[in-house]
Amino acid sequence: MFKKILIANRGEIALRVIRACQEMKIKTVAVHSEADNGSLHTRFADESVCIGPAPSDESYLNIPNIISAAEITGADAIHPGYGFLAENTYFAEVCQSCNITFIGPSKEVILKMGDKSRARKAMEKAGVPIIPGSKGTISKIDDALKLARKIKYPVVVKASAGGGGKGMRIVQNQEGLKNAVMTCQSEAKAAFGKEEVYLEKYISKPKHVEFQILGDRKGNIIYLPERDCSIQRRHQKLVEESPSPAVNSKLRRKMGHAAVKAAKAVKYTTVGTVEFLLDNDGDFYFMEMNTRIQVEHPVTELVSGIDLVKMQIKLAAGEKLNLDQDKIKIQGNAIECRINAEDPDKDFLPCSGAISNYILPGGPGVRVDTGIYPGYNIPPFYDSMIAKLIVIGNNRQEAIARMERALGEFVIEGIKTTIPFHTKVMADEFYKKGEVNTSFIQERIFKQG
Amino acid sequence: MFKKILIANRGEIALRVIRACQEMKIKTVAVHSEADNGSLHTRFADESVCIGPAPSDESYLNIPNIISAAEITGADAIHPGYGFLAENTYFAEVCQSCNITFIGPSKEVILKMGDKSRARKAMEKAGVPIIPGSKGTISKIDDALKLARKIKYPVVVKASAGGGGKGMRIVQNQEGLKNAVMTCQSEAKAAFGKEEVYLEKYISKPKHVEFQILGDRKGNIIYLPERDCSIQRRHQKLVEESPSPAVNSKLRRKMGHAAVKAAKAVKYTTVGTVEFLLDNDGDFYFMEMNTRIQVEHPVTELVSGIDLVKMQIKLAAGEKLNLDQDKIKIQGNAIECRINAEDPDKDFLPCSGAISNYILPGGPGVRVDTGIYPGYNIPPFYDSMIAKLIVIGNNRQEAIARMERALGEFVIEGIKTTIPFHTKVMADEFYKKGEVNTSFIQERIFKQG
Amino acid sequence: MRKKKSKNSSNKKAKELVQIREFVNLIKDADITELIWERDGTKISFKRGAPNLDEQKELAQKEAGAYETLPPGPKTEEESSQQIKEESLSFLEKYTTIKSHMVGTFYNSLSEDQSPLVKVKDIIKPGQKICVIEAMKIMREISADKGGKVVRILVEDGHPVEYGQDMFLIDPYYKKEEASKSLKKKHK
Amino acid sequence: MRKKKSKNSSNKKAKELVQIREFVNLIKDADITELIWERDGTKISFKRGAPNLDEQKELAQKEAGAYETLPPGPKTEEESSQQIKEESLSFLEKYTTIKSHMVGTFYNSLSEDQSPLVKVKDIIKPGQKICVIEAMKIMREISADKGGKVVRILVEDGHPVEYGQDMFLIDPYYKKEEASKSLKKKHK
Repeated sequence: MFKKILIANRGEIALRVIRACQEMKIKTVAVHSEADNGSLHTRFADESVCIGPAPSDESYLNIPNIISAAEITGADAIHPGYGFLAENTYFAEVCQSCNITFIGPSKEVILKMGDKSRARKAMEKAGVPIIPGSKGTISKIDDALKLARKIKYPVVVKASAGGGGKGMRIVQNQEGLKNAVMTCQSEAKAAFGKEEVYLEKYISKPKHVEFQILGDRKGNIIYLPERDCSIQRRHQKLVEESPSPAVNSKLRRKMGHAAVKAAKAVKYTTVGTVEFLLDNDGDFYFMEMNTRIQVEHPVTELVSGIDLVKMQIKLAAGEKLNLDQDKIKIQGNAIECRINAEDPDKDFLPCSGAISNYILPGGPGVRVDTGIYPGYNIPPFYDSMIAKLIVIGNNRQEAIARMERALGEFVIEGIKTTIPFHTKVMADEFYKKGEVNTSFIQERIFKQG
Repeated sequence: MFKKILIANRGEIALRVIRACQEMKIKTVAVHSEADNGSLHTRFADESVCIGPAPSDESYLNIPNIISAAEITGADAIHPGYGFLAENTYFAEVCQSCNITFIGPSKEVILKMGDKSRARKAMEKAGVPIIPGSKGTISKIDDALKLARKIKYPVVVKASAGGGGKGMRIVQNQEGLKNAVMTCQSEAKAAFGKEEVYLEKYISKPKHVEFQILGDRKGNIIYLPERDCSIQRRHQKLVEESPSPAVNSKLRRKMGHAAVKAAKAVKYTTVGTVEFLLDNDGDFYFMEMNTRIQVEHPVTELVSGIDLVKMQIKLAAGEKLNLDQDKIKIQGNAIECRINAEDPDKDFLPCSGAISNYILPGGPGVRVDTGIYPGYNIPPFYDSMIAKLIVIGNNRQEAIARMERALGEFVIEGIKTTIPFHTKVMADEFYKKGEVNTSFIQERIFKQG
Repeated sequence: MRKKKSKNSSNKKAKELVQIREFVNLIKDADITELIWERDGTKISFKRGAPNLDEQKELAQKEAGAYETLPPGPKTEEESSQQIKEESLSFLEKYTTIKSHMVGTFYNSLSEDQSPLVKVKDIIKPGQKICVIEAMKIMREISADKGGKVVRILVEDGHPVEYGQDMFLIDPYYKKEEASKSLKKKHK
Repeated sequence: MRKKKSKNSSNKKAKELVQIREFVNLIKDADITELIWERDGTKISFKRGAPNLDEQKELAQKEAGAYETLPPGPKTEEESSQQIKEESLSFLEKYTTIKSHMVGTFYNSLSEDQSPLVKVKDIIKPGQKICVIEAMKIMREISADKGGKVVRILVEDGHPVEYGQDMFLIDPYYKKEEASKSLKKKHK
């Protein structure tokens, strides 16, 4: 096992890793920018090293200073947390060359899974369902019609050179397809100079369902109960829960096996997440794989009883995965709300400043992961997520009621937060019924006014 | 179900009940003394009523004002918490006569179990093991010798009129008994005017093991995994855990059944606790029954996954117990440390005053039940317990490591607390091995200096 | 049984008054020149320092005419709390209150068909019966623990009171002449 | 590879110095007459107000003789932090520091067999090589970003430095005459 781990991160995730290390009796080194001097992760770690000024590219992304900090403190491993350098192949490589264990996958695996089109090809090869579509561009309308019949309507015609919704046509039936291909081609030519278009199945209001997987160096890989992260705003997850109200035990097994297949395809040896889109027919499609610990990992910890960060550290140290797929049980329902220092009434404008009154929720089934404390001054340089409020209940209804009551107890004054926004989500009738998809926030919360 | 519950208590247990009610969508009324104006339980409840000045006998024990508070707010039930009026038969009676449900057992059950000698007789009749001894006083030395041979040495000779260790002689063998009876008789005559003595088996360094039981009005009664509360200082519990390191599954079943038998003997219809002394041979003896929710209930909640306060409210409302004894599982190991505003270096002298810096521990497996907050001023009028820190781990070792790290994160400045004391307990080698009994604090912690 | 009103509607006003009085005491004793308090849309701000002469004059005028402009009976909650805020602070400082020492339902008369024991502008003496509080179905007659002129009755008939709640706003320094004047009027 | 010392032993002293300097600035700018700071057994207390004449005189004497009484080299941690605390505040106020802009291991010379680049009492100029910092196995020569007389070297040879850590305590206002005196001595 490692003697000393340097945590190349800040805020709640740095604390999360320090907590795991302390419980495992591993020494810790915090690194921090000048803006984070005296923040909780520096106080709770055994040692701390200042690695640069406030802006992250000069501190938390400053690879030479982070590696030097590991060297001068004698750390034998680095935990990258999420964000910052967590999926940086160069950083993983430098760690390796300096004989410091990077707690995460190898550079090669990050590379393979980081590139979406490479990942898609690898998954297709491994037999993991991907969104069906044309292999390359389509030129003949007959080919398009044939393919569309095969993958079923609605389909979407996309310009190869497009992106972010530009040069895109959703087609509901055969009649519209010919026209759509032609329009899209001419639009694409006008906009991007290339008339190449391709065809893909259109997934309407999908659910975002992801599987936590764990792998070791012997090739053992298991999946844990899924997380539903459909509640998003502009592709930013806001609320996560486990298990998903849209997944029954049969579908769970099917998707879980697909997730394991995906991980086996790249010989995955640590914790990771396979993200799927799930449509209304119960069909699911590989979206991407995240090769790090995720923000929403606590919901899985609560329902599975497994400490994922400890597991991640053990696997990185070469330990064998001592969990049996058949013994993984779901103990209740967990929900996480990301509390951001943002003003929900001003288009989620990030806030910084000093926290005046501050009372944390507590009692049964409530977990808070946060780096803030009374009097803390939120610096304007970093991510606006300041706390994660996670609850577990014996069933989904109890979990929601518990989250409502915990949100009501959570006092953060001096800055605006997304607490009132989450209160609205929890009170929503569709949310209570589990009728959520990636359009939920737009359709249910914002439309209410 | 009740529409509105008045909580006749303060501090963390008042908050605990409010939390359960909020999750059950039941309205709450807090009552408070003038000293507790603005404290958390008054802020989190739907309504609050001031019931008197700071001293508890004029406020939290002021039955007319509490009942009036229920009447003016229209509360249909009163939850007494623990302490104060929780085991007050007169209060239970007044509630009944005012058509307000007292959330606890009937006056009759409180009476039966509140009187130790009555309870002992009822238990003996029901076949629950009690500490073996003479039925009444002993006069003939031959009777004493015969009885002692039967119940096995060591035995203790006690003056009937004595108490609290006075007029007591521990006897290790036959030779000492005659002398002890005579000395004890003459001492008793001198001290109390009566020379009556009785004989009882002496339990050396017992463990305090208690069982949470749940009963409904249909006569269904089940037990939950036991709590070990051996770590005490002057009969005050300081650390509690579940399950007990001294109890295996066979003994658990045996003791659990005895607890159910005890509860059935008095037709128990709510939550309660049967306390046993457990000796080194695995023999156990009924000590007493507590007819209320206990301070240490969260450890049971964590290992069983059952919300005891919600259950208590449901049972009081006449709901059927919908739990199956065979389905109760132990999910890991839980430990609770009672954080008191006391100075461990000054013989646990209670402290009052304002809290300056305050940081709560968090992260996985940590629960805090507390009524304090940053800037809170601890009034000098009430119990010194200000917080309960409870952790759960997958095994006892993980739970201890987690408690150590959570105690390390817990910052309460401005007053002295027992946090450093608990840190010592958790670090103790004997504690880690589970070798604890009611003499632990005296022998292991205080002797270390 | 007599008609009771639900809790919470009447004591908000009284609590606000107490709060303002606490602020006045705070600012009086402490070396503070300015204090702003904001919560739930209510804002109270105090300033001290070398007082401006014009302001002082205004204050004196207000004080002089104070009783006359006070509303005699209960008003809607918003109106009267607004009123309290607008009253000058030194004016409030000289008043005192009679508080409840029990929890129960407040009645202003001995029985439903009788007239109120006390009305605004009445002069009350210590020991005089001023209201009835019902608790646990028992009616208890409450006597004044201090005397003075009743400036306002802070609890409405049939409404609940909690321990320590202000029931009557009293002016203990009412002028003797005025007292006799008011008595005369009453007996006309 | 050159010998390194572990972290944590040397920078506590430097951090303490920075802290005291921060307090000085704090008390200088603010309208504070007394400030007491306590943590982990260390207590720093400052007082201000109408200064007593005797105290002022004492201070002036201390300042005048300051350099002479300063220890030339590094001391044990406890000794030197104690020393810093005892130094008069105005004395510390006029000094500045050269900070590290990287994380690594500090060396006072270009290689193990060479003499230190800078010694206490040396006069350094901006741009002059003052130390070497090793990071990721690369030796980097560090130049001074300001000039002055070296009052103290705050990091020991072979010890780690973090970003922003004070390495050299510099007197930018050293007297010219003294400067030449010291130079003469050096070249004897």
